[in-house]
Amino acid sequence: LGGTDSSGGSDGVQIGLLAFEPGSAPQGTAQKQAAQMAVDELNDDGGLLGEDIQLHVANYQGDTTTAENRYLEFVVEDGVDMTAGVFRTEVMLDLMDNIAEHQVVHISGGNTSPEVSQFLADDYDQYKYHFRPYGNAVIWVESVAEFAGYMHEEEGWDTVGILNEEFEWTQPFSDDLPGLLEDQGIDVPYNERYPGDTDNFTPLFDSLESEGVDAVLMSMAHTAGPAQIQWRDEERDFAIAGLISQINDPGAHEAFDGATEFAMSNTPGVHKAELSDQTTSFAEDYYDEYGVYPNDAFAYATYDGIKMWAEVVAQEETTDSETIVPALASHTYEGTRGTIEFNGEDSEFPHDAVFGEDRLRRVNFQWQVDDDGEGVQEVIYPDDLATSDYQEPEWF
Amino acid sequence: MSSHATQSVDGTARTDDVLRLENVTKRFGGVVAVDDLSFSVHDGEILGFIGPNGAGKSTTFNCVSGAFPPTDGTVYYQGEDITGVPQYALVERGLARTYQTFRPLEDRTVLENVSLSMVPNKLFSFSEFRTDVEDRAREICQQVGLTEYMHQMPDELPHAGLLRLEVGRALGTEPDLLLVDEPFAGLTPEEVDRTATLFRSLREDGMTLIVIDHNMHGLLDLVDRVVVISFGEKIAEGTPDEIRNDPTVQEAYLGGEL
Amino acid sequence: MSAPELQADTVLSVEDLSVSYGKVQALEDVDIDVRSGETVAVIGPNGAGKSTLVDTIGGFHEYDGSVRFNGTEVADTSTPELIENGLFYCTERRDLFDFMSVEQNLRLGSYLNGEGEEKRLEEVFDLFPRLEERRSQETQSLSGGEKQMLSLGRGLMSDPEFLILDEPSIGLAPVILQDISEALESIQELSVEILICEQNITFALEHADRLYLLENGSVRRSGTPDSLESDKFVETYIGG
Amino acid sequence: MGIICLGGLAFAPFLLDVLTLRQLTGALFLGMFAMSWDYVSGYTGQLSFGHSMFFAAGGYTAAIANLQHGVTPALAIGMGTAVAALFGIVVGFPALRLRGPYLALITLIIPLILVQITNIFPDVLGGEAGLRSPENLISVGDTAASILTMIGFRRPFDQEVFVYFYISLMLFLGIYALFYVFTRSYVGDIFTAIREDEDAVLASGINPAKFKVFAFTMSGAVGGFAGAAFVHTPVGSPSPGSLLLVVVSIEVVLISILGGMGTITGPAAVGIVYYFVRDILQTTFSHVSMVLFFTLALLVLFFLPKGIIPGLSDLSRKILELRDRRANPTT
Amino acid sequence: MVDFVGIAANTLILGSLYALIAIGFTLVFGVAGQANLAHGGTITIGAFTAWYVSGLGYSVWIGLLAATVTGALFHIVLHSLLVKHTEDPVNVLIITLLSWLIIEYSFRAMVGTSPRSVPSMLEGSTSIGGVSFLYNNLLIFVVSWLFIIGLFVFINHTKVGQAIIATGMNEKGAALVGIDTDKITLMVWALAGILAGSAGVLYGTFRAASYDMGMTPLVLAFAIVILGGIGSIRGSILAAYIIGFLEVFTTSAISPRLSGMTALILIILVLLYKPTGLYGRELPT
Ligand SMILES: Nc1ncnc2c1ncn2[C@@H]1O[C@H](COP(=O)(O)OP(=O)(O)OP(=O)(O)O)[C@@H](O)[C@H]1O
Ligand SMILES: Nc1ncnc2c1ncn2[C@@H]1O[C@H](COP(=O)(O)OP(=O)(O)OP(=O)(O)O)[C@@H](O)[C@H]1O
Ligand SMILES: CC(C)C[C@H](N)C(=O)O
Ligand SMILES: [Mg+2]
Ligand SMILES: [Mg+2]
Repeated sequence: LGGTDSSGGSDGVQIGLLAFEPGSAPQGTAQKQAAQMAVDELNDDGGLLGEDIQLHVANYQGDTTTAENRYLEFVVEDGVDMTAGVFRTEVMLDLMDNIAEHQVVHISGGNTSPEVSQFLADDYDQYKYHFRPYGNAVIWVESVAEFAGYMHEEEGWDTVGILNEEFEWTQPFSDDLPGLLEDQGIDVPYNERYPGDTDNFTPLFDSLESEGVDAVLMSMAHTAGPAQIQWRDEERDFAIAGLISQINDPGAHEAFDGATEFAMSNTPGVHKAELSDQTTSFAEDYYDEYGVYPNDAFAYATYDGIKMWAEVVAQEETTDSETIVPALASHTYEGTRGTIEFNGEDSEFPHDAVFGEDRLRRVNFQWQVDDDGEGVQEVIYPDDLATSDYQEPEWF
Repeated sequence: MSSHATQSVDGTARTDDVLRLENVTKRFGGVVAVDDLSFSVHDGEILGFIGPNGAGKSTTFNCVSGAFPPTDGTVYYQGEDITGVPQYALVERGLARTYQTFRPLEDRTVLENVSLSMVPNKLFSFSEFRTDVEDRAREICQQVGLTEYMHQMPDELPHAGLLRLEVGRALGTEPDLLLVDEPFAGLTPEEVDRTATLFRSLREDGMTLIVIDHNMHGLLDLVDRVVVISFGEKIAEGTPDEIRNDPTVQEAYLGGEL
Repeated sequence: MSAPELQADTVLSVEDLSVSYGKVQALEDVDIDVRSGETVAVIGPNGAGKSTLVDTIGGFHEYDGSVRFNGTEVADTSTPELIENGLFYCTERRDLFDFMSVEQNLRLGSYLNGEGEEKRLEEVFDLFPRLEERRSQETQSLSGGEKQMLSLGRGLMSDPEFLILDEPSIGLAPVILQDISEALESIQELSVEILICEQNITFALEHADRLYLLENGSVRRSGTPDSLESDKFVETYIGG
Repeated sequence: MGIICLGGLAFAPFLLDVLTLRQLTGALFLGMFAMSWDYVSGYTGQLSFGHSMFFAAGGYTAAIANLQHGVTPALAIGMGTAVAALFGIVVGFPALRLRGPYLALITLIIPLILVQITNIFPDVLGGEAGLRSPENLISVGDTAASILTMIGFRRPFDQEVFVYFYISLMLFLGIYALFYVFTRSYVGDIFTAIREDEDAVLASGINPAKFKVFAFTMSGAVGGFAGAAFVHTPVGSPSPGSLLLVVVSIEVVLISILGGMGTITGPAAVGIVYYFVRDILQTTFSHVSMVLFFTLALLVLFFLPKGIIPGLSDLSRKILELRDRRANPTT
Repeated sequence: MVDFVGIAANTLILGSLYALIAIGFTLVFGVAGQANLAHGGTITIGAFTAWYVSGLGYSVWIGLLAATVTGALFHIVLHSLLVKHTEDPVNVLIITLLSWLIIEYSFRAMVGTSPRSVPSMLEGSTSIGGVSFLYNNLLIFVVSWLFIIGLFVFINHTKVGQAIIATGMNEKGAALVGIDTDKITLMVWALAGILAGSAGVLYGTFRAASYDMGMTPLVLAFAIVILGGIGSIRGSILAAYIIGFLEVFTTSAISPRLSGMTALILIILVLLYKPTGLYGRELPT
């Protein structure tokens, strides 16, 4: 008979991961691999609450309805104790109400708009189950602006254009970035948004060139391919940086047939950046396991998030949300990218990770080609983490 | 009725004119298909409308029935100016036509084809009960000789059957004036006779008809009066006998004495 | 069975032909032949199966029995091959290229036989001056009769050896009919075989060497015009 | 057959688990969308490739009215329906001048433009993310809740799913009945005649223009109504992905063709099946699921070109005939 | 600042590419009366053929050649296996749409979602009148026009070309004058496959090859064909340039956010004013 209470949760601790096209898209693949690794490690250490952790992975195909269906299967049918994943802000926003209704902790692994934490800011009690162990785009914008200031000093970026893909999460890049740049004496003559299905960047690049920009700061998660390829083929006379989500993937150089060379991007973690003493060991273990380095927020934060939650569960000896949420909210965790701590209930962005010198940091890297012709993500900023100097494209 | 009925350019108009064309011209780009054509049709008559191929007969029908408006000139129907009025509205006012090339609805039976023309042009109507419509459609099928084909699809009909269906559909709209384009084309003499008999009986019931055809035996026996056009212009008008013996008509159309 | 010497010059032979449209049996056991240089007319009431017959000969239907043109079975021959072998079929519906000019339509008539195209074009225009006038008009806007002329003209453009005409007189003004009659005579002089389906009996009798009377899908009578004119059965059909 | 299906639907909450029931609720809406397409495109042959504009017009209007202007859900649904009807009129008029592929293109373009407009005004229209879900149409009251608890639906989630399933089923049946009555009346005859030959309709003294605009308006209104109701249920939300994107329009067309154009019943039934087949494939085959799904649809359409329902009934008739013939071999 | 020379240059290149995509579509649509939505898939197939061939170490030119072959083959298979046996034009539309989706998702499953770069056909750039042009883009222009002119001559000045048009207007009529209509239809499909396959390669060298690359050009091709008038090659070329121009102009001079929209709005307006497109004919009923 229908309607019976099926949320047992008796058969061990269960985690549900909503991944985007795992096995084919790099984002979802990274989420799945990182989650698997975290769970395997925990199980090797004796599991959680005396039982093995079971990981469920669902492909939500980047679609809200599918995500909702899969989410409900997790919480209603499987009775999972925690959910993780989701890399699109649009999907996450839609899930927030479901999370509130079913009151299961969700640890995001990729989505980045401040709109998500806005839910918590507006109604903490209802939405407090959501955590984001890597912050949001507002912080990222600050980091990108800081990097641009550095390049202004070092490389003479006096004029910078901004070009953002039309998605919710890029909104701070359009709204906040120009001001932050101008404050540092950088001229911003061009600030545009373009549709997410654009594949012709020639006219956009023409406009940027005719504005005489030294660099363009872009935020995008879907159109890096054509943008990179056209930038290189057309030998554009400006540098390209910002937050280019797809090239944060360590496989991007190969996937884009080398078109990423000289492009820069901003990330919460890259294997060359020694953000904490765990970064390298995690990256190498991950490499040994999967033959690739971990990817951006998707791998690092998913891994950290699950581990951190498990630590709290072990400490509280329950998975019950009402106990876990406050505990997690006040917990401090040493992760692969440094110390994770969440913003409090009254902050601007509740439950987004705190950033700062001894907390999480963001790095800017550039794709460079080493002597063997392999593409490497070399950290060029901040200075203390840098592994290489900025390289100018040979066509400039 | 209207004052138009009595005033006329050439004074030939009579008050019982069902249809009157005044100086109707239709141009297609450079081609003048109908050239300053005027004639009228009296109530209850069968008018023959003939002329060589390409003379502009079908085009005239199109201008009258509202398929497209004439370039110039005026068409009066029952005393009212109907120039440019769309076809469906004219049908509602009792002016129907058949086509030279048949256009039945291929997805439904003969009976349903006929029924459609009896359906009201209204969005919400409860006045028409379907059984009434069907009975009437059956009647029409009988009248035009389609009884045995009633439940067949149009593409199963022989040529003559299609022609009768064309007439049947027009009858379904309960016309006062019926324009018929080449009803005898491809019919056997026997069929021609049958069709002509049908037209005569329609006229008995008070209908007025204009018939285009090239079958002179069939047509001239049927009609009361003939209008002949060539190159869009009227070249003759009169009784069948007058037309038969008219040298201009013989030269332009008949190709010698009939 | 016809005599062996007659078979020798038989260009088209139809034997035991049956064709049906689903449940409708349109032709049943029809035997017809056309010999070298002959003009044959098929007459009969509406729905007798005349068009079905010529459509089958033109290669547009599946059939039982045998239809042989120049000795080869039509079913084994594609329509282009039939045209190649000199057959040309002007259909009842004419099947013109509506959005092409009159001239383009005519030129496509000699698609498989481009030699002498210009000369034949002149001949067609001589035969139907109306078509020359309308040379560059879009075909769909021609009058019914003009289309009929074009259909015939297109047929002549292929320089046919065997011409099938389905109701060539349909929709034609008496004057034009006379022109067509003359055209037909001059084609006949070229020793082209002609197979005509006609409703206009006068027209058929005038041109045919032999006639077949089809009714309800079967041949009821056949013979020369003279022999048929005195036939009672035909008389009732012709209706005087 | 139909009665078994209906009975199954009526007792679905007692036969299915709660998540499947919830999915069925979503599937019912897909069926409603498909019916609204079939009403205009299947019957009059005026192919619309942008029916999502109506669902979106209804859904977005209702959501904005409720979220941004505090209109009650019921009234908001009414407003959504009205706006969608307006869209129907606006599309109906070009349909008078445009035929076949020309109309298909225009209708395809309108949602494309609307999607861009929502992106340009993210504040009002929610952009790519869509708007937040507006208030639910009703909330499960205490008495209802206690009754539901008694018959085994204990959690609030289960109760909500239960209630909204029946609401959706009522809407579904209501819309089905409405379309059924219209298409089986003389209006349906006129619609199909328009599909066959507009000139013949004109010659029969019927103004096809009037009926075309009417068909578009009514289809738009009903589609918009379904869209508006959808966003006021817990299963739907006013987002481009579920209401506006071209995929939505194309799916509706696909469903109707698979079900059998111009039958209403076919699209309604296949809409439901489609939803489940797609979901099952998705969960079992992950990233090759779409290849399989579309291949399946292709094969069905190829072998049953008239759609599943008419195709199957043809087939069964043939089999019956065959059996008859075998039974009396003499005939 | 509005860069008019740049706009003009981009329009020329983009327009010719769009024209190349659209005329293949219009051919099939106009001749066979079949709206082949799988045309979008053919573009993807062409681009990935060239990507694959160049990955094997051959030149892109060989890739281009190979893409004409795969494009034509795909169309031949699609037509003979499915379309030929489908009567209802609406079903053809949906069946080709599904074929396209199957191709798209297959590539997605095989190559993944990230775009691939097809190497330039010719490296380097030159400057004409102060604007710099990539040789590759100039080549796109030249190659497109070679294909277009070739097609134009073929259609209008050869008997077979006329037969193609004739078949489109009346199949029985075409058969009557001796045209092998099956062969012609298949040929048109193959021809469109060649055009779409090579367009895919050009598109790939110009932008990038990705599983869903066919979407935008297909919607545009559909729009172009209808704006130009169904079956009119001349109309398609003109419309392709109009749409190319609007896209480039909006992006550079107005706002990239509106880039996709202006052309679409224009199409609606044009069609409302002139329902049969620029060079259209009434659809036969
Ligand atoms: N849309 C059009 N564009 C150009 N010319 C046209 C158009 N419609 C008709 N015509 C021309 O106008 C003339 C008159 O055509 P119409 O069809 O009225 O002739 P008709 O008298 O009915 O001839 P028939 O007896 O052969 O049917 C013809 O020469 C025809 O070619
Ligand atoms: N496509 C079809 N489907 C079903 N029945 C058909 C079809 N075409 C013709 N028929 C039927 O076949 C029979 C023969 O038709 P056909 O057209 O050959 O006659 P016909 O002698 O040419 O007549 P007409 O003198 O009217 O042209 C008729 O009874 C007709 O109804
Ligand atoms: C940069 C990306 C990880 C952002 C992600 N696509 C989002 O929607 O938030
Ligand atoms: Mg005429
Ligand atoms: Mg016939």
